[in-house]
Amino acid sequence: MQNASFLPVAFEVIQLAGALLVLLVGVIAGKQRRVWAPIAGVTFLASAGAGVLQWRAVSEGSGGFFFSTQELEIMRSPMVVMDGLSAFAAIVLGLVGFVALLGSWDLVASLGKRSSEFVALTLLAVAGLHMMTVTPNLVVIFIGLETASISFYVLAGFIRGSRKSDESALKYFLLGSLASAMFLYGVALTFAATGSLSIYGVNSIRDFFSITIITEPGILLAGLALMFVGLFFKISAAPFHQWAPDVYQGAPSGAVGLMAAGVKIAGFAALARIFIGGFVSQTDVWVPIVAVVAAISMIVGTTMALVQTDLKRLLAYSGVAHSGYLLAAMVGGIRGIPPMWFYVSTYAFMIVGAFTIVSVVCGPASTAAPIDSFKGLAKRSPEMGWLLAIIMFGMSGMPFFAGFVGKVFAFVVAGEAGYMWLVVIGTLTTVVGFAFYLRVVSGIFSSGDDDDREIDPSLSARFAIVISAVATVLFGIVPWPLLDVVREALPF
Amino acid sequence: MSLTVTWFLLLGAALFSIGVAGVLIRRNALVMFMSIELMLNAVTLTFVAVSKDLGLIEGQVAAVFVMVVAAAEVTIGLAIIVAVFRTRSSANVDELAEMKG
Amino acid sequence: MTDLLWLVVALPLLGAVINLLFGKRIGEPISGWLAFGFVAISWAIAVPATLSFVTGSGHTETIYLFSWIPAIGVDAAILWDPLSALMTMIVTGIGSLIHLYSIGYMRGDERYPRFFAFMNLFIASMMILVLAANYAVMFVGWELVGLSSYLLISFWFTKPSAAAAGKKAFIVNRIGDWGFIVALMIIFISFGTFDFHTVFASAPTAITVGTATAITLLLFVGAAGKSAQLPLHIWLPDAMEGPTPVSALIHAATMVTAGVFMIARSAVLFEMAPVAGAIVAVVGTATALLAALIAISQTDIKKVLAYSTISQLGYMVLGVGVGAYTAGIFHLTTHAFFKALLFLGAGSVIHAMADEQDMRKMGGLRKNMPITFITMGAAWLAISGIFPFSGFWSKDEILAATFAKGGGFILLWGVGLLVALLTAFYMTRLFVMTFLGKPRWSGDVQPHESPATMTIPLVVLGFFTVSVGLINTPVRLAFEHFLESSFEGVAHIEALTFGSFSILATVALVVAVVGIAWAWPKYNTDELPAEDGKFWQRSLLAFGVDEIYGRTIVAPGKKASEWAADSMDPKVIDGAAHGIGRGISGFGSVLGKMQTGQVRGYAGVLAVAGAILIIVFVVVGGGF
Amino acid sequence: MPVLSILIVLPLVGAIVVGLLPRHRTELVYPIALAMSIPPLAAALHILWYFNAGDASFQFGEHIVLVESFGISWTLAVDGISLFMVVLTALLFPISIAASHSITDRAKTYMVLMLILETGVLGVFLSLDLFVFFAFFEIVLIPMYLLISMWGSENRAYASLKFVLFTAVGSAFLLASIVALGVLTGEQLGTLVNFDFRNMLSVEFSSTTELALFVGFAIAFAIKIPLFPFHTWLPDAHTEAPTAGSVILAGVLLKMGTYGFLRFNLTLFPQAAVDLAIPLAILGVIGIVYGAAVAIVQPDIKRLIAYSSVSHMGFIVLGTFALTTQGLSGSVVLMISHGLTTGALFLLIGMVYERTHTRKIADYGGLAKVMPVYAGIFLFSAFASAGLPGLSGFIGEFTILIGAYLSLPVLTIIAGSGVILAAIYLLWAYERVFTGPVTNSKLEGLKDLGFREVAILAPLIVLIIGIGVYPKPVFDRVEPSVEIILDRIEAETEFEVPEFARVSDLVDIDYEAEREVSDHDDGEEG
Repeated sequence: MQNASFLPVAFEVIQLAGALLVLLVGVIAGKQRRVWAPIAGVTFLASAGAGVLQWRAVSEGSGGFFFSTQELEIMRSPMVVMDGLSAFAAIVLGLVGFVALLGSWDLVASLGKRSSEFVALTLLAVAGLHMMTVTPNLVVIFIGLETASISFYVLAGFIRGSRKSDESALKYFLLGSLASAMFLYGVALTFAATGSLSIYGVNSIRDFFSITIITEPGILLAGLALMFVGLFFKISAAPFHQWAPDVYQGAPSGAVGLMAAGVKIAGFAALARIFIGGFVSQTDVWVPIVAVVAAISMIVGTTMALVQTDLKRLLAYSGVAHSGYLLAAMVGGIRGIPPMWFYVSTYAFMIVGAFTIVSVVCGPASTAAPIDSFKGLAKRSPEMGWLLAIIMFGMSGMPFFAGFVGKVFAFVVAGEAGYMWLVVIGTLTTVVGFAFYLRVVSGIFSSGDDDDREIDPSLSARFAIVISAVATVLFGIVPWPLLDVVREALPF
Repeated sequence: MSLTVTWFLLLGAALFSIGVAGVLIRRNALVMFMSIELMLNAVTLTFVAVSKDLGLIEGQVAAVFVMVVAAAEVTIGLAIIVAVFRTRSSANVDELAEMKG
Repeated sequence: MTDLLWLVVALPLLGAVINLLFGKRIGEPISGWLAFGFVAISWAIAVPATLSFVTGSGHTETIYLFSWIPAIGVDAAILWDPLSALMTMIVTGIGSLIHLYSIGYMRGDERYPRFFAFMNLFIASMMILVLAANYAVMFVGWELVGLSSYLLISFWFTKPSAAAAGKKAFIVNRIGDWGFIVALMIIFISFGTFDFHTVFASAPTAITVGTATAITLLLFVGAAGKSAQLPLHIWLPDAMEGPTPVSALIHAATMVTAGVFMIARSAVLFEMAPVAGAIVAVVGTATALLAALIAISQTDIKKVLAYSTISQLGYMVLGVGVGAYTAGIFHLTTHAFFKALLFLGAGSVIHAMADEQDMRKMGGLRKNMPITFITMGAAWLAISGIFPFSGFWSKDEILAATFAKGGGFILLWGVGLLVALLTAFYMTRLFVMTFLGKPRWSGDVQPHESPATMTIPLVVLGFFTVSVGLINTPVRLAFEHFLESSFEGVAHIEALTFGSFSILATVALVVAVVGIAWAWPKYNTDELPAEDGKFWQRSLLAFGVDEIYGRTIVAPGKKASEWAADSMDPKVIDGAAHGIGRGISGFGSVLGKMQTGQVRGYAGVLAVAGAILIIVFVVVGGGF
Repeated sequence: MPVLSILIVLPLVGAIVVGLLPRHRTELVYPIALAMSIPPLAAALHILWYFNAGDASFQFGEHIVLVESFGISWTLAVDGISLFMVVLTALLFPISIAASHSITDRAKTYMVLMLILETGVLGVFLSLDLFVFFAFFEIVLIPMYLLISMWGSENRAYASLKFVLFTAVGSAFLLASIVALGVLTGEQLGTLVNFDFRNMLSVEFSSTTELALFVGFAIAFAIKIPLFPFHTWLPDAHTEAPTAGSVILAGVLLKMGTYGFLRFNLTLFPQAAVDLAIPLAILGVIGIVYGAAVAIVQPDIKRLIAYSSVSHMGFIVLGTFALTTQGLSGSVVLMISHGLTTGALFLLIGMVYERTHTRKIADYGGLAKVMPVYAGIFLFSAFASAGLPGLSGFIGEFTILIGAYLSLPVLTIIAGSGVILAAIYLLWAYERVFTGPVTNSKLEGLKDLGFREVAILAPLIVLIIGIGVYPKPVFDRVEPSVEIILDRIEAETEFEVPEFARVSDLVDIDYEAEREVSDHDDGEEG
């Protein structure tokens, strides 16, 4: 083990430690949730802090590859890489995790004894998510993916005795496992083709031996395709998205935010890591295909969202569309990574904020959120009404809200790559998006007749929503600080 | 006709496909899950075969990891299936369609 | 002298603004006197500058005021030549008399200051029209007189008919204005300027006869609107809904003659387009005839005068159409006096009869209103064309010029004579029914002579009605010399010999006398003759022109608008938009059908999509 | 001093100040919001005053690179075209805010939205970076959407959504075109992407690319204007919007479309502009006639004025695509004028609506008897809208008609019929609302306009007359800017502007010489 150091894996270590501590304290302290609240919070913030340290180290030039298994540097089969991509992912995941935990605190509070499990799973999931971004080794990516997924399966079904929650968990589990298996088979085929589990393997081996051991290029391509399938599934790109609405709807509202946000962050970071940072020579193959998937996602996501009557499902479908826009950024290759980061990190805050509001309005354990229940929200709670409106505007891609910058930059890089047709589809589906986001906004400001109970969200939920909304507006009006940062958030 | 690695790869592919078919065809959640386990085993087979063929250790390490992950999935999966069975007293996934559209 | 001419426009405008803003505070008689004062001062300012033309010391000049629309090279500028001087005199002169008259006539009206504000606005607008040094500024005046006309016709807006009449006047005028605007477009594309001097100077070389014909015909469309020529004559009779001084000033003496003035102003262009001139002449004659035929049956005293005005305008248009610009303008001048007098006299009668306008309920007013009776008598003889009243001279000149053109114009001359006969007939009918015979009014009406502010203008106008014709007789062509420089470069019609002129004049005079002799005994009876033949009925309804327009233009137009508003917009355009929306959500619903909720279905899609992805990857990547 | 940035930020500062007012001090909202709308006006007047007339180039320029890797910069400047749009915006906002006295429900939010809207609109007219331009172009939707959907009348949900979706469809094409254009510009510059308007001028396109981009821009602006057949959102939006919303919508938001045509379509894509001038002018003319015809039969006075806007905006499009100096500068003048006259009309309708709560023409009659001052001002505005000479509308329409005839004679003759139809719908509406006897007992005893209401209308009236009587200062500033558009079109394409289509072509009238000639003639005769 050369280059062994704590920092590159600090995020995972802190998260795991935090998770263990929470479980331990949970056993000891029983129902005293207040005890682990600070532990979990500190864990997330410490993880984000570790991310900042990683970022500093990277910008000082001490990033690089760690935990290599081979002496031969050129073979490069390191287990961990510390670069802009992983460091930024750490920061974002830490912060999003923190905010999401705040947002789900109402749910945690209602869980009683099991709440420590919930928090620990959250911490574990985020650890797994970051693991997907921090390694060039495909198997480690798989392990991270499974760590996160398995945690999420449980979180989705966390409400005991709820038919919908169970259904959600089982669907997520069966389909998720299927997709994971496909991803893993992709890894195996890639291994078969290149003889390496590293994303750099295919190139480095070729460089070193001046020959290729790839006997059948089809095997490598099939492997890549299967890895795409697995990741497309995770980021819920159409047509691999069908699980998302059902799972989001059935899962407790307080838990969905993290599921939706975290998987997107890690999924896209992993896509960027594997296909933009790694298999460079296959770019010509996957770019047009990703463009097509992006287009399908945009179209399917927006049109389906248009006909939804449940806000959770609507957000799920809109997430499909957002994946489409993010994939449009991917089409731009390395140039697309900063827009992708900007987009996905702001989206993460928005979606966490949105689901937190859902959990505030419809209850943290709710498995349904009819849009009608948001009618007259501004009257019941002007604050919540406006915050939801801001988040909706942000998601719809209105300028001076964060969604705009990411989306348009994604279009720009797609345009640069020559995919103008994708840009046109993107802008047009954005309009369809206005239709359903504004339907929600209309409802907020209309005079709701049946329900005028005042809504008084808990401090933590309020805090989570306000942070999301502030981020939405702030990065919309003053995007450059974040843009400057994400410009460096690239894989090696 | 010697037993080259290609045969193992083909066997892996066949097992994987059978697994996928199982997921698609069977209605029982438990059997579906077993099909997924079959897929994972197909992967393991592929890993090991390639690893042996190329004389690399990674593939075998990967195989071990896959088994661990599969084990983890089993525990969670069974728990979920049991939970579903409790609320619906059925593990038939076709009845599991309250949420759609 | 000419340096102050801008005040001729500015003063009435100032008067209008003052009365509009502070009229209520100024109060009843003073605001009227104020308005009168502004117009009178305008007149006074213009007098010396006009006299300089008479004495021969004046010369045509253009006074630049300021650059108005630089993009099309339009400056606010005044063209001061004999023609505009004459018009200025008529407008401000008769205008101030009518202002004076109105001070008494409008007494007690609750919107008294407003009335004078509008009147002043009219004078200012008319002066812009008259003094304009280019077509664009002329068009400004052209439109603004339309505005004042609208405001004044519907002055008593609580009467729906008055409001409708004002609207009708403005809209019909706008139809004419469309022609004017198109003419302006062609003028600009041909000359690059609207300046009269430049246009007329370069017209013979710059444009073809075809272009000139187009311009002049379109200008005539505008003139037809303003001067109530066929087929746009329908607004003028309705315009009588306005207060009578308005009818006198705007719808008899000044504004309606703007069309004639405009044609005279564009004489150079009309000279280049003989076809257009002929069409103008024919339309003028037809208008004169039709209006006269309608006038003979009307029972409303103002309606008679209104149709008579249309008829006389037809004469003027005939005059300028045949190229007798001086004659046309001469008739314009004389008509301004006697028609204003007729209207003011009619107003005086209406005033005295407690707002009764039906001549069948008048009669025998001679004794009650001697001044009105005498002055109106003069006007009656003038319009009928009796020697030596002013109408005789001017009408004759037009008829003579028409005759002199020869060819088909002889026919027009014949129709003109017929109109002269009819004119004499219906004016006699009016005069006799009103002032002679037995009183037919009910007991509670106490007719009385009007106050001095009203009778003084009558007398002054009466004086001119008698005398003004003498300024241009075949013996002494002062008027023609006066206007000479305005019609420079326009070919003169070959003057008839004195002998043939005398013969024509005699014929006309005989016709007029016949007309009077025919009508006098018919109506100077105790019992009014029954006028209930088919002809009379149709004539009374103005031959149903309004109704025809309503059926053929207004109703289909409204139907088309309604179709657009009720079908095109909501059904076709919005229908398409909604259709797209429905299409998208329909597509969403169809996709939603695939979202069955069945895990196995999802897994199937996942597997199939994955398989497709593998195949595509391998194919695109060249794996096969 | 970055005047333009200050101008853009001032309303936003105002919005923040209003937003921070304590919740219970509702009585402060109106005066503070009004006060906060004055500084932008002052800044706009400052710009107007120090603007160098006769200078065709962009003035008061500011340029700060925002995102270098994406070629985005904060580039602001005014020229003769945007100058007046900015001043119009800065003027109409204080007026609309002043006219919103009756808004008591969530007044603070309302005022904040108004001020944010102002920032957005100013940004549209000042930005020369297309990315920033688009951001402002699009952001305007939100406050307007909320204004309609929160303070609108019965059918507001439908109308506000229709407004957003129609416009957003256009924006979709606009954004795609801007992205493509930015990429092309970047390629030309050797960087990756660039959105600076000034750099775009040097881009060479293939003819299909140019056509596609032109169409992309044109769809967006055509919907915004709105050009037939994209106009159906406008009547609904106007009808449902609160008074101030209608004023701003008609006064400045629609101008964003015509401004976009002038600034971007004509300048960036000269060849396509020449090729597509006639189809677009045809749509403009259809709009003129169609809008006016539909206006005639509208039963709702606000809808009527909305359709009249369609008609007027058709004139502007016709003038724009006539590609003559007169047409273009007339378009700019008509944009200003339409903002003033239609603004005044909507304010007036709002004032009477506050009293009667009905917009149905049939509910009125004889109003002039009850509210004479109101009737007078209404009639004045109606005539100004109908293009009465001496008022601002005429200057624009007349200049457009004269200028458009030079290149599109047949269309212009048809367009001329718009003046007839305008008289019909306005006067007929006036007749039904104001004249005749008072038929509706609800109208009796209505109070005439008060001092505050007259004061709100006064600046508009003064400007309508001022521009109508002496428009030269406007033309002096607009003409150089539109002439360089034509210069560019002539340089880039084979198009040649017709004779007299430039001010320098016009016949110079020498009044002194005329006098001498006449003297000479007189002398000869004498």
